[in-house]
Amino acid sequence: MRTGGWHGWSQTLADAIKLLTKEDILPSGADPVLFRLAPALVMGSALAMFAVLPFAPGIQFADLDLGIYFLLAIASLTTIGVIMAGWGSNNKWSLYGAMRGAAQAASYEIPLALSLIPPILHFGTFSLLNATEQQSGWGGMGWYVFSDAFWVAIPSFFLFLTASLAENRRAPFDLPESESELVAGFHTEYSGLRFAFFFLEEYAAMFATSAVATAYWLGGWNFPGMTLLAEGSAWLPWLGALAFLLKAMFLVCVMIWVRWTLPRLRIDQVMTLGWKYLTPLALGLMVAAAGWEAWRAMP
Amino acid sequence: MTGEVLAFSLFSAMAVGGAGLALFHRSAIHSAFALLASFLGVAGLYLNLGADFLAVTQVLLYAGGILVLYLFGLMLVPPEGEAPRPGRRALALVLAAAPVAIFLIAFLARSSWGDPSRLPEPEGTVRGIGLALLTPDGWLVPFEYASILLLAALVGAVHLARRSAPKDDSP
Amino acid sequence: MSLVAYLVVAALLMVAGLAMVASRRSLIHVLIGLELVLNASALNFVAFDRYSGGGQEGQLAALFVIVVAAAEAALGLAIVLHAYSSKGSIRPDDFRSLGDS
Amino acid sequence: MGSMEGDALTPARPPKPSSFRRWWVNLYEGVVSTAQGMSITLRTFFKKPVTVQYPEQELELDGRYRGIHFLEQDLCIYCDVCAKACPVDCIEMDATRHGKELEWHVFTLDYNRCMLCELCVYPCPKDCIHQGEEYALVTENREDMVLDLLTWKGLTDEQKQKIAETEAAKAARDAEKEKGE
Repeated sequence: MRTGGWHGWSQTLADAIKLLTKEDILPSGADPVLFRLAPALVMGSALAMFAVLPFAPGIQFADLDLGIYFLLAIASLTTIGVIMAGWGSNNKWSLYGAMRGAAQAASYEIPLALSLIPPILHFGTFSLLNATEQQSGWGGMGWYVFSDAFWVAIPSFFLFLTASLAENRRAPFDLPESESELVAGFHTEYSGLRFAFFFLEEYAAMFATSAVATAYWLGGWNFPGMTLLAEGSAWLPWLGALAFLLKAMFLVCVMIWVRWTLPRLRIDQVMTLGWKYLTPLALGLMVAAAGWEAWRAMP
Repeated sequence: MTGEVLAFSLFSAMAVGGAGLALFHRSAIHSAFALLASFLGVAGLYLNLGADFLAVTQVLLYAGGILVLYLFGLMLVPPEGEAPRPGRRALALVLAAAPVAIFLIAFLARSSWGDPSRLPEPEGTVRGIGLALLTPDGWLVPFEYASILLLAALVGAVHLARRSAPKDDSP
Repeated sequence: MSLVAYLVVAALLMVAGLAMVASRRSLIHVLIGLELVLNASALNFVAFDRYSGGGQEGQLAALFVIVVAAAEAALGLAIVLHAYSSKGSIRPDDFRSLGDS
Repeated sequence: MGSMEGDALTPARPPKPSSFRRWWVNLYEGVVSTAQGMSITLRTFFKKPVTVQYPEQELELDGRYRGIHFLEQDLCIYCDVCAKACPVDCIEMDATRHGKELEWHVFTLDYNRCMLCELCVYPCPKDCIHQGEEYALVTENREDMVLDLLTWKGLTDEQKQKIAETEAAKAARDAEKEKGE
């Protein structure tokens, strides 16, 4: 399995088995409770985000009124998990990583939430399902980025992607685990399955944020040619889920693509970007979106 | 035992247990993390009371915001110094907390607040809260006051933090 | 569940917060104790709101309590950090004078 | 994302614009440079990969690769020049001279120390030590890193024959000398 089969497809499987079977180490100086609790908290909150994602018509665990608000709240819990891991490891690199993670997550949560406001204003709902259903016009192409508010939608979409990169601790904002300075940051001391949990959390959170971007900006499960299907066709959930997953996975690929391209920022650059650039931009977009929606709603 | 009672017991145990752990644990960081359980328990109680928006706000602001802020603060300052003496804590409990607790619980036990025979069905509260906060005959003015309060707090916090960084003798 | 059950939980939270304010030896824990007290009061608001039937005034009040708590946290922590940088200590006992010294 | 305020890497532009204009310029440059970078990665993404699956495939080396040494022992004259030239002193050699023939005992190269600098190759008067294209030096302990460059040790039959011949010739010469006296 060294080269991992056709195009390396089995490499992930091999990695998972490897991580499952590796020794689970509890460093002698570590705090046993916090050290063990942190991966569970991080993983649990990442998985809880999936509860409100609308994958396809009829495929959603829970359609909450509060959909996206709930998701943001749950996502903010991972920050606590990161701090817990960093502190519980009793390692200075871990602690540095955790502090950076906390500062970064607290800073980027603001542009992240603010960049969600234009679509929330446009659709008038927190519910991801409702927002997706409102984008089914034009034969499945009535996405928010193609709507009459596209000039707000497109910048806010990129803003959301950038902020979610920082929120998920992905390159170029992966300072909490920057390996050239901090070994592996907050998960330096973790091994085996506990490390796998942090690893999986990162990718699960990436998928969840991509799915949110898909549901709010890229039309969710709506795809062109959808209207050709008969009303209530049994194919619709499957094709819808396929369209949703393709769009979300494309955004995940974009996040990985950013990782190939951009070098890691310094912590002061991260803070500058977050507070001086993204937050004012997000505020401006919020005002623009509110003005536009108010203009449109006028009789 | 209905689901509601079960949920109530679980969440109130989380809330009170977390608070107790935060009170008695010797390590500063541990008591801050115990507070997470307490906050989540209170969020669960809000859910139980049909206040879903409030529950999520509780998680978002307390667990994701305020607690992170406190943890950050705890990492920036040294630990409490010498371990707190158990006697001192017991004394504080007896002098400050116990009378309040006894008074409150006795008061509640003697209270005549009856429960309504039928509670209104819990429903989504986002719409109602949004309308109440943003209509002039609702809570618009307090809402704007709250934003001014937050702005003032933010400016004050930035000012304090900025002044502490360089040792600056100018008045 | 009855109203009093929620009120008892809130009372216990409040007592825990008060005891924390009185007994912990760091200003940050005093602030954390205050958060518990605020939480207890918000819980009371919501419980009364639910059991008085109809309306969301209690929830709105609780929302404002959370806002106040956020402001308190930001400002309180800034004060604590400032106090630490000027006195080198965050023990409440070390802050006895109001003067410049 | 590209150039940010206070970035040490970007040279300061001579006419310093107002901070509000700089904000927009920074924003524009950040977006544009990110887009440029992304387009470069995208183009590279669709190119054939340049990676080589090493144990199965190997790279073609050009002729000047400095790999593990090899010695043309029959040319070597035991002059010790290579060992003297070595900056890390990793060559060790020992041989006994029998007239012109050499009885080799040791010629080792310690790859724990060797940095493959090729300084031993240049001074060789007989051009008999070379660096080859072999580079995989993987062992489980340090002793195995000390490689023996000799192809044979002691004396070969050929050498013995030559020594015998020279000794016989010498003996014959001596005998003639004795006769002459």
